[in-house]
Amino acid sequence: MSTLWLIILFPILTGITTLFTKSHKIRKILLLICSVVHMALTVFICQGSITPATESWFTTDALTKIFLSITSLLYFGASLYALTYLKPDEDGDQPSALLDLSFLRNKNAVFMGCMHFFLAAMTLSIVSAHFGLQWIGVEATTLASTPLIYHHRNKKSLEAAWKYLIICSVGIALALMGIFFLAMAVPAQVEFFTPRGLSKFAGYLRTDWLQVAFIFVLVGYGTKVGFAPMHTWLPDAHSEAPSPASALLSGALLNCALLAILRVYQVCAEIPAVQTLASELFVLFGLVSMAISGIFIMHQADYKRMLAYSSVEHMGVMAFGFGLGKVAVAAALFHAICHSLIKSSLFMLAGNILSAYQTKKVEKIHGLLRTMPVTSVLWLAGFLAITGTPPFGTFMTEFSILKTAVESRNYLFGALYLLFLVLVFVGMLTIFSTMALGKKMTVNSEGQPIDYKELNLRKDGTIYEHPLQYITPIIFLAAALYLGCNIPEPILQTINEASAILGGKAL
Amino acid sequence: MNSIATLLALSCLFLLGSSRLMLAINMIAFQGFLIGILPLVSGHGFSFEVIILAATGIIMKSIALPQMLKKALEKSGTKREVEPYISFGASILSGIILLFISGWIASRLTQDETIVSSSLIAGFFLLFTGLFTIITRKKALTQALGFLVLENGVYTAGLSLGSEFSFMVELGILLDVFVGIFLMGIMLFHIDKEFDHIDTDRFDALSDLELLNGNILNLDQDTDEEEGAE
Amino acid sequence: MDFFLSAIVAIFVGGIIALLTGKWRGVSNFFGAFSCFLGTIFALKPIYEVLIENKTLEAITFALPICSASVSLDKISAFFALPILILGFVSAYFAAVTVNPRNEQHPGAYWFFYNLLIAGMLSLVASSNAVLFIMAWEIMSVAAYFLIAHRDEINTARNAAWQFLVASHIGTTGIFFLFAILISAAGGYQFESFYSAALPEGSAAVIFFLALFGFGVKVGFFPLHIWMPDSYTFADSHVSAVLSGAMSKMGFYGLIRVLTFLPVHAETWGWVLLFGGLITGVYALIIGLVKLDLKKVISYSSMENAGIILMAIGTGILANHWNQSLIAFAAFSGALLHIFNHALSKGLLFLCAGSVYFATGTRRQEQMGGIGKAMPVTATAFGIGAAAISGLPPFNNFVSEFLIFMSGLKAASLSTPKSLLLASAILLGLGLIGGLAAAMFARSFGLVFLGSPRTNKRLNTKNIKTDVNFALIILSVAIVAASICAPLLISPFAGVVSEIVKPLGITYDPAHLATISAPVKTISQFSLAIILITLIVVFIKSKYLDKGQRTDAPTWDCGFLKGTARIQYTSSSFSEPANEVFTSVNRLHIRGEKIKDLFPAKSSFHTETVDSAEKHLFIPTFSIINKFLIMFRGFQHGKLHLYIFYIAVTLLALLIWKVVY
Amino acid sequence: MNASSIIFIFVSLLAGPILPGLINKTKALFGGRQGPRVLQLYYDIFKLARKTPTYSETASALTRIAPVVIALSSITALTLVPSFFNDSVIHFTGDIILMAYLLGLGRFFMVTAALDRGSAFEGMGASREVLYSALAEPSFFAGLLIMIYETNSLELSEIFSKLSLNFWQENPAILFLILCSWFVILLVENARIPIDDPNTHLELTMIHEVMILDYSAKDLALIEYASALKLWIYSALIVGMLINGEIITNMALQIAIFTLGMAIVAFVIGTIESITARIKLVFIPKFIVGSGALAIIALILKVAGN
Repeated sequence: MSTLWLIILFPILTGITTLFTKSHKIRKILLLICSVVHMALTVFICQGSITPATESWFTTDALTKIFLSITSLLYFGASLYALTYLKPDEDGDQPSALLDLSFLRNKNAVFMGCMHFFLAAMTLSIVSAHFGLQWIGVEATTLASTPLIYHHRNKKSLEAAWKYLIICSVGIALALMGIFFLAMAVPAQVEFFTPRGLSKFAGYLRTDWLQVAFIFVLVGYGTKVGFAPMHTWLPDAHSEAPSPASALLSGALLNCALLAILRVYQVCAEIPAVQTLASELFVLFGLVSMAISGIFIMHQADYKRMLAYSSVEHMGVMAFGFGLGKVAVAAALFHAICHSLIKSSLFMLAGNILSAYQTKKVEKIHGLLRTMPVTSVLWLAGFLAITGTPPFGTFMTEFSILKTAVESRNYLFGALYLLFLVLVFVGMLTIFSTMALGKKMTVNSEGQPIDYKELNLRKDGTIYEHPLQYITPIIFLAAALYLGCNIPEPILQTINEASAILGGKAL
Repeated sequence: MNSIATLLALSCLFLLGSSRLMLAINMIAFQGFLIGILPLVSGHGFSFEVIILAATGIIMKSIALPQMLKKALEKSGTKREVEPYISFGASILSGIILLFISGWIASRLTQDETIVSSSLIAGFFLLFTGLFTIITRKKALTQALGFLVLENGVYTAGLSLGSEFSFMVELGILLDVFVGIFLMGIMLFHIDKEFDHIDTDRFDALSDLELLNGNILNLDQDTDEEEGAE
Repeated sequence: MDFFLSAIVAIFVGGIIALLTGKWRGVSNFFGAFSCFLGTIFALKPIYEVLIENKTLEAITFALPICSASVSLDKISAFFALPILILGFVSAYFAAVTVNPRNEQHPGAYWFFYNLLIAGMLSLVASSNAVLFIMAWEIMSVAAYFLIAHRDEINTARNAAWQFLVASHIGTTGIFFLFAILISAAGGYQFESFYSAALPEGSAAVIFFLALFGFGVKVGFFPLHIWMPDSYTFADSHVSAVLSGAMSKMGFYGLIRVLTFLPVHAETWGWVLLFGGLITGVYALIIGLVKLDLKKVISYSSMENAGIILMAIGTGILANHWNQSLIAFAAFSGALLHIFNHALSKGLLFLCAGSVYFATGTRRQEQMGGIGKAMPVTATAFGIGAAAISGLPPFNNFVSEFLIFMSGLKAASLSTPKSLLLASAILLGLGLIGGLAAAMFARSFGLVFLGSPRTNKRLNTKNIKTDVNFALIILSVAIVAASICAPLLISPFAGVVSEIVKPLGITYDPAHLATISAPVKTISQFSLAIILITLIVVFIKSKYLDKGQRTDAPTWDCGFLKGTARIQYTSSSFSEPANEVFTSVNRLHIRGEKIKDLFPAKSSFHTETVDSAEKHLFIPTFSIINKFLIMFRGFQHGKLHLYIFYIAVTLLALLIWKVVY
Repeated sequence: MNASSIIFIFVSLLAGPILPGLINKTKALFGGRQGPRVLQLYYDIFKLARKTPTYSETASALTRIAPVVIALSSITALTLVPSFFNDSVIHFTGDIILMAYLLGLGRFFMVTAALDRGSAFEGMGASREVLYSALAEPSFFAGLLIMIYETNSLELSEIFSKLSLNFWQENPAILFLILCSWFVILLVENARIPIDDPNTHLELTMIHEVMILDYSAKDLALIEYASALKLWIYSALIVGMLINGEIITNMALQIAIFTLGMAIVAFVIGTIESITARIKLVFIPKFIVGSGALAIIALILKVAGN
């Protein structure tokens, strides 16, 4: 039993306690404590002071460090944000016939509890080296996050949650199939069913089974990552989930699933035949995802769905990068960091707008610059960041991915990549400018004049924004900006190690 | 071994053919039982862990889950699957086609193996049947069932490939599946409560069919008319 | 170099201070404008050193995430920094005395983006590294976007900003791609490494045309110009001055910079640039000649000048290809000189338009007239600017156009068919362009400032801002100076030219400088003479000769007494003959109802012309793209079954595609 | 700068206003009338110069400045014209461009000044003037191109001196075409029939005259003089183009031939004015563009020639 269990078990414990606490305040405190402790443990892991006893179950290699720190950071931000986002509500929902447990009455209790479980599941899927264990983790994230999506308990959220549950379960079942095939591919003498364990016996792995395994895993986990055309659950879930949850979903969860694919890819990278197949598939899915997301971001009527599709696009960008190999791998990993920071803050800002205007329709909102100064400025900054405008980090990564594409003479792919990026840019620009610019809004979604009192309006005509609502986005966006200008040495080293693991070059 | 595989296949065909949901659930329970005993007969010997796994598998898949689903069924008051996207006769036909496909794929995959394990074919067939059910049936319940079949398929294939993990992992996998179906069950209640039907084909409130108003690429504008400002 | 960097930093920091002190408008304005002034002062020293003293400043290197970038200032950069600094400073002054921010918003953001734009452009010319270049380019575009969108409560302004950013982003992809090719060929990000890059076969042409596309959007190369008129029109005037005077020049900078990376210039490129430029110029004038909006007219004129400059560059490339170093030299120096001169005069014109706007509250020429009497300084400045931009002696643009003409004449004297084609393109083309430009600006100048007011309510003398006159005077003086001291300007610019062609392994004979500056000397003497004599004679005439029994009378109106101001010629009627001639390009859209029966009811008549490139090329294409995109939206229909179906199909397809076969 | 060029300047400045007189005489001859004196324009100019100008009330300072600039532009342009078959006073590479643009400067001021009075008619003339001259510009340069192409020299005087007669003899077609196009330009720029009728009385049909409706006295004198000089310059160009100075060395002879040539040009203009009616305004652009087409055909012929 290594100390690593702690980082998984602690959230579970706090989660259970949360479920059974009545007071909203204590739950908030628990949430904060959990996230802080998790961060502390993460720091230890990244320092290398916590390492797995045996390499049979867990690993703390560079990949884990990157994704774990992203998750932990995002979770902290999300929990900070959740403090203001969740208004304490007295009435839970009606008791369900099967499980008449008291905590189910309280939406917030369930929500916060599941947040903890969600964290635990994600952490498990990140730190686990054993493929089976990792699969359990990923499946667990689905189970833990379904109640988060269903938090609002209305028809739409129910529909979203159901779709999410079915689609992701199916996908992950396929991934399990893939893992069985992977097990089929390994010779008997392999002691650890982990990436490193298999890499040791690269020579003895069986190509054909490995290929099948990779296809199954890619399609299966790809469903969870949101590669088109398996992405269909993503916009529904992200738009219906409460904003802290959507921030975590697109910022952290997708990365976990991506990591699960990368682990298998790590094995495939050892064998040229499979490696080429894997790269082809990565490029294929990357471009398709970017195309689909571009098409749906253009004319998108719902700004949270727009953000969701943008996640699809960025997952596509990363996949494209992994497929290209070389420097692009490092770039893609770096892109994952930047994307998580930016996208989560965008979701939080979307939450602010939603809670102020009570509508997700783009055309119902304009003149934000005049009503929500801080949020709207960050909103525009986030737009620039997510579309890869310098000096944000995303620019560097997207450009070096393009560079790699051109270097390896994939002119066509490079051109398509740029084309889709432009498509996304135009669509997003339209949406963001429609919302931020223009005259101050006077009518609400129903067309009645807005009662700015209920939006607790200030004297100068701006809506009151609680500091906790925008402190996290400010920090995250600032971080993304800073990463664009200079990557701190330790982060750079970790990224380079990770890309070396995946057979890529250093950034 | 082979007999179990055949039984599994038959149960699938039954599942495809039958419109009555209760029967379908019973079929699933039967499948659960078959898959439960599969590791025992697959000749890996009778270790303690194997027995435990088989027991939990049987309890979960052929007793607990079917019971819950039956509850849900009774509560929703629906008896049978009404017009699926593909009629039952056609479903059976396509089931047979799927059987051929899975046989083909399995043989192609294992062409350099000594034997084409029948349970691998069964696994593929279950998997495809599960997918097929989810795709063609309308009731949310049936989709849950389909998912269960799919899971069974994966499990069977896993067994047939003889790739067994350590005890803990296997247990974890089982647990996950269980919780998954369990959640689906709970949500079935909620769906029933919210929509007072469990037809997922009416689940299309969330779509991207509506466009953002106004011409996105608005190039045409009578600029001479409107005054800009300094 | 430190000075140049500190200039950039000063301007940027000034913008931030202005942003922070935005609550107090005076303070914010002061910091915003003063930092621009300070930056100009700082930056002039290194520019002087590079251009005049031929020093080479050591580059400053710093680290970026994916490479280490360095900034340096060679002659080309220094030259292109000039318009930025001049206009940046003058427009900053103009802004400081006029910026009247929306009441909801403090001017801080405004200054922040203004200074960001200037700083971005300065770092663009200074950057000698691909990544840094693109970063500066994007920052510049974004800052410009926010400046144009400053009046976002107006729909058209929002649309203009939208068009601008979309166009510039689409263009930027070309730049991304060409730099990606260069980087992968050179294996480095620094510009130095590009010179020795081993380009793969045929990629030089790809790079050139990508550059033409990417930078052509910025300079307004036909038909990539459609964003241009609106953006320049709906931005505030001093912003338009900077956009058109400095930012569009960055396009030329990029084009020239990329040309230096390419070892050999194919002949086709020259022809493309030449005739592309010709079409651009003529088209711009045909459309601009019938536009009713003052700032639109000026915007189209900057497109026209872009055409002239492109023609000159094309000539240079062709001449280099034919080893006619003198022609190439004349053409390139003409191009550079024209870039400089155009920046001055275009800035002046836009600022004049701005100060007219304050007085009248409109940009529509139909509603102006007789403003000159109320605003003599503005009128004079506009007159000078108009005469200059239509390339008339004694003003500076004539000198640069003359150099281009000269390269054409020299080409004619080569007496080969190709050279004759080149020569006729330049002589005939420039001749036509010059004539039409004169027509266009005579029209605008006459109808806005001369005659009598067409509507009595428009001009409000209280709104006249006299303190902007300083800015106008500076630029007018600069124009006159530039035309009289043209010979002095040529020698430093010649250095820039030789820097441009150095990578081609071409070195120009120093004698060429003498050859082309000899006529320029004579011309500048002419200019001086004309200006002086005119002043003297006018002085004498008005002082002594016009004395005596003067009986001033109303304008002769053919015996029709009491003619009102309404009978004056309007801008649309002025451009009517031209419209008749070019009607195939700019079809007139007439709205309004016919006058019927004996006692007609009140009827209206309205004519307008749209940019046919926009109407017949872009709107159709974009709507087709729209339809195509919308086709796919059924994909996300909300049916769970089919979502699962996608997954199944994907899986099967991959299995069958990859494994089973 | 040699003696002949100085003389030429003085001669031109003095003799400029004769040409319109000659033209009118010719027209009178054709009309079988006595007609005004040849020196009539001198009398007019002197008469006007003695008077005090009357300005429109709407006129601004531009109205007062414009005549000076217009006159100045013509005079400065004159210094670039080859004196009888020899060098011009000031000659340098591409001086012809400067000449063309100097005349353009005059036109610019003429037009803007016309708009200055806010008249109902003057704008009319202005709008036509700018368009027609803009269209005329290319055909002028096209004609020029051929000569440069032939002579390989970029100075006007040099071009003219190098244009040997036998070049014209060799290809008369080119000669004819260029002559036609340049003559049309002369007519356009100097507002002669069939483009414009200098002594029509209907403002609606005027081009040049309508722009100076509101000028009087000294200003009008300056403008009349300037336009006379302009006519002189264009005629001088045509004469210089046709007759080669190299073969005639004796200066007196040169002057004689030059004067004769100018007289002939004036006579031809007069003839054209008497035998043709002015064409419809709508057709004028086509007319001008057609003349440009002639020049371009000549160009093509030339290229095809070698």
